Amino acid sequence: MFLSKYISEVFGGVKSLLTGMRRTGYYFTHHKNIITQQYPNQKPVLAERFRGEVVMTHDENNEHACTGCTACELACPNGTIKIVTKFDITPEGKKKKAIDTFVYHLELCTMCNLCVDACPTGAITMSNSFEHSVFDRSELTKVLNKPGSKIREGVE
Amino acid sequence: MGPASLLVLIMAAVAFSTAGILLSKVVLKASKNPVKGEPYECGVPTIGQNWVQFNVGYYLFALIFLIFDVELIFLYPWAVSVQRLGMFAFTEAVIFLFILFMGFLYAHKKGALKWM
Amino acid sequence: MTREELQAAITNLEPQVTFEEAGEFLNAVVPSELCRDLMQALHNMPDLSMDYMFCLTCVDWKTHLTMVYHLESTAHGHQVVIKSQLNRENPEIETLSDIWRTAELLEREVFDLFGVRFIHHPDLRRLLLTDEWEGWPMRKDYEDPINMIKL
Amino acid sequence: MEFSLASIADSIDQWLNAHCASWLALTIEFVIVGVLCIGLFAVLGLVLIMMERKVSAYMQLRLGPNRVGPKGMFQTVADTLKLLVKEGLTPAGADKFLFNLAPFVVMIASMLVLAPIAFAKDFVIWDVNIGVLYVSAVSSIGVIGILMAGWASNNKYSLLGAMRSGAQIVSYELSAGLSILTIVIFSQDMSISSIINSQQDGWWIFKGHIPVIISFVIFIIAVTAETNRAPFDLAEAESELTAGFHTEYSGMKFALFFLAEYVNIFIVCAIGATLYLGGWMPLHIGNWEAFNHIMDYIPSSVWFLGKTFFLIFVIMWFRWTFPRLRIDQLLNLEWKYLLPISMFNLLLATLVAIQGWYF
Amino acid sequence: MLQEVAKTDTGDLVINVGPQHPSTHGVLHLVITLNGETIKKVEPHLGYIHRSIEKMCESLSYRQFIYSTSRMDYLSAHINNHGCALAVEKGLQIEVPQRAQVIRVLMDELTRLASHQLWWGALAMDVGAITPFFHAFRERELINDIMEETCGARLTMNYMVPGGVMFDLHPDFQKKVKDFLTLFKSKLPEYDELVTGNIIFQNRMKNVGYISKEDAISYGCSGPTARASGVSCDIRKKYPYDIYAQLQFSEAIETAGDCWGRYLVRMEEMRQSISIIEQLIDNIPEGDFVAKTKAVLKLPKGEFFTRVETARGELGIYIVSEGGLTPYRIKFRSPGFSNLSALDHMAKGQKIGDLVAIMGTLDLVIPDIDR
Repeated sequence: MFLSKYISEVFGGVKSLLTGMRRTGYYFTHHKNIITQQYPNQKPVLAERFRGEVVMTHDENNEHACTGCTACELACPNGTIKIVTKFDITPEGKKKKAIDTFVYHLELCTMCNLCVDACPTGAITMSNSFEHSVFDRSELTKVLNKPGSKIREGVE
Repeated sequence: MGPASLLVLIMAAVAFSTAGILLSKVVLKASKNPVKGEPYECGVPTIGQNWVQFNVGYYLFALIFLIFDVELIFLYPWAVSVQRLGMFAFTEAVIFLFILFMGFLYAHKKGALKWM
Repeated sequence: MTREELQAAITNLEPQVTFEEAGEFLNAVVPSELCRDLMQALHNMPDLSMDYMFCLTCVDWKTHLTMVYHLESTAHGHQVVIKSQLNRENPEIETLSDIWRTAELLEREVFDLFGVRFIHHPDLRRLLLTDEWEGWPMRKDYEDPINMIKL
Repeated sequence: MEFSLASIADSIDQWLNAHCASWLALTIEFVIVGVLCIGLFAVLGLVLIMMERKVSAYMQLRLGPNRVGPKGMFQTVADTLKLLVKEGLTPAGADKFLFNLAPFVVMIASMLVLAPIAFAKDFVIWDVNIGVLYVSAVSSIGVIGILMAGWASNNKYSLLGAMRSGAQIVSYELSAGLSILTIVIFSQDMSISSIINSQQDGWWIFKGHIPVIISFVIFIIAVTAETNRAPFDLAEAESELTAGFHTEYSGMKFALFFLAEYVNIFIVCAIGATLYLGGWMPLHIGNWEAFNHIMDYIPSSVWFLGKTFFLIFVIMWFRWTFPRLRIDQLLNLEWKYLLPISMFNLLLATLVAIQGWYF
Repeated sequence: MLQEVAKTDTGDLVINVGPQHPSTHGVLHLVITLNGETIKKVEPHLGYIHRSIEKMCESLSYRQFIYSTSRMDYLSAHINNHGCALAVEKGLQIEVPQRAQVIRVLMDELTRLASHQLWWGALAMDVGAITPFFHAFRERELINDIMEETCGARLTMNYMVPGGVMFDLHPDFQKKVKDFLTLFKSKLPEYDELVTGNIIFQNRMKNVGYISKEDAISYGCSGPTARASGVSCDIRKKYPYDIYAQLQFSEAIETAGDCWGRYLVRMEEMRQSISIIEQLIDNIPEGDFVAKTKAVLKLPKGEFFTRVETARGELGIYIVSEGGLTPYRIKFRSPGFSNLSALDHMAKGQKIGDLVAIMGTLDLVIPDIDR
């Protein structure tokens, strides 16, 4: 009684170990299952929606759609965005608010997408770039509007 | 080669180890820092004594091992000549191993083989 | 047990309890010195058997602190919220860590962040912050010019 | 003349004796042996660590090292260089003498076991006539080094690791010894060369059938435990004791422990191959003359290394498949299962041997 | 006799396990008192990654604070966000569109699967088998890819917003999820072969870290930890939110109360999650993915308590609102915190090796505990 239990215990144990070894042995001999991606040589395929950093889209005329309404600045939970506005004089002689600089602190950003969601004109989007490492963190503070750019006609 | 080879092997081991350690001493420029001397304990200072009086349970294993290992040594000459001696040696071994096994069972019952 | 029955049962246990109408749970406010006795009864009464404390916290109301205990009975499925007001200068309340074991760490957390002293707590020390930390960070008037960044 | 290590050794010996005084020839031979052993150590370290990495990588759906050199072959060399330029720290409160002595003890222990191993036909450093007894005696010296290292480090993890490995190694010594005895019963001799010669017409694992297979399994389990390999790596269980007995070791001293571990694996697998798989003996099947003849053409050293590396692979396979045992389960396994079974198996083997029920 | 000698001779060893330790999965710091190898006391020292999320949330608006909860229990980020969104919706009485509810539940269950996969690999690694960790990640990466495609991030998605979800599902979502499920169902038997059936693993789990039903309740355990002791505490069943009430799934309950029980509960939960996803994946209703909400959310004065079932247990979100733009006080009742409080009780009298097994089966996520 005791002996048969003992023997079945030993055999059951050995069998369970062999099952595991068969599984690892299978992967040892089947190299096509290898999932390693060799990163710098093999760039990952990122999804279209992947949130890497906030960018402002500029068209070919170096125009963007940012009105400087600061909706994104208000929506941002971390104070990542700072908008400096100025007043442009329209041809009619009226003063019109516009952005001077759109400062974006990438080092504070958590890629939560709330600013993009809040933007009424679709001026900012999330880009796919994810390789953000730099040697000096001050390089992570970016100005998103390109020099000399101005607001696209008709965007209010 | 005779027993002298053991000396050669010991010397080779010592030479290899010393060479490695010395070489690293030569290559390396070490800086002095009291923090380097702290024992590693997951990054926080050690609490209490490191060298405590240890549970006696640990030493029981050494004792039991000693007993069994000496018995094992007795079996070696027996094993060499068992085929020549035939059934007599077998009966002898049965008795010997039976006594050994009894001792083993005794130790087991007394809980000497339980880890503390 | 329905809300009314619960209310009646609690009033029966402790007549000094007042009830707040709002909220999804039954909110009972009890004076802090009676809190422990009521809790003990809530835990031990077979038809109440509030054996599961799923939340213990504190709210700083600037004028006073309020301990908030969320209790539930795993057997009967009813929940109740017990509140107890403490003064801000010297907040003290009896510990519940021997009634609900989970309260031990939660009370340490509340002590750490609000400075509420739990009487007879077995090991009342800072939990999340370092031992030499000064002040009670979760209070509304807490100021830390170095670590708190105003956006 | 076909390739054979023994003939090379012989011709060197003859050439030296012809050209030098006999004492000088002997000294030179000693130096050559020493250098060869050191070389073997270094090469084994590099090869086995590389092998371990590749085996683990393939089992874990990874590629393993593949940047340094062709297919990452020089990764271990790079790591050795890294260890070389790392500082060997000694903790402030440590017992400095024992702390520095421990790696030497471990190295000497594993070096000494090389002596009776037959690497090829007639190619052995010292064919001592009590070979297997010598092996089991000397191989347990290593535990003293581990205990020393753990105790001297003045670190709690090290101490616990050392105590664990002490209990573990001495326990598994017993069943390893008993399984070696099984082969001694069959071959009626303790010297390694005569054990190999007794397997001329077939390896013991085939000739001795049931009792030898049981003892082979027990032997593999016991030596895995004795070399502190997973699933018995309790002395350095990294998820419990961070690094066990060598927590405080760094730089070259750590490298020596590391190297000794791998050399020990090689040694125990070499012993296993010698006892059960015929050492350098080629595979012969009954009277298939043609087949046996082809097998004879493969040099004996290749046979030996092939068998040894097969066993090493099996032990690595264990490591990358199984979870670690708990210390009390580990001792339970030894005292409740392996030891009684191997005692019983010894009697079975005796019976089989006396009655001549083996081939 | 020998044992008595062993017992009287005590040399207690106090060891720090963590904050830099391979098996604490982060920066948990435990001070354990040992006699030989037997644990006499485990004392957690917390706060190494305490960021005071509760205090931070007091200065964030109701739209903004949701993102920060992803950083608590990062392995069930979706479910945390879901709970917060539910709390805000409860306060504002927003009716969430059916489609959004289904998407949320799908995402929750995928998150649960991913979390349990990581747990499985990490547990196996804790008890010394390293290979399963990589096998678990093979499948987990596929879930992450699905998440990335729809939500735009792999770990801290911030996909839930008050009233629904941030984007609509990616067009490939259904196909990818189905492919994943087919694959995962073929890989689950491998998990069993490699770990569940393994005798060493079973011995490491069985009769280790026992906690009785009463103690589990008293210690406030929730999730798989409590369910392994026989406490029926699945919030998805008890207080169903979104469309859980309409779904067919069973609550995984074991009565063993030890590590093995917790292991089985989580394995069963994976199967249940698969079945939930299968029920929903072909029946995603058309419609809006987010309800129309005001640009600025203001919760009415009052207290709101929401409970959701994360991968680790019950997450409670207690919001006290004064009617302003930001919550007056937020308390997160995190499952890991309560589960951790039972660690000392479970580990007492066990070996060091058991401690890591217990921590593995509790599935502690340290940011969840420290917050």
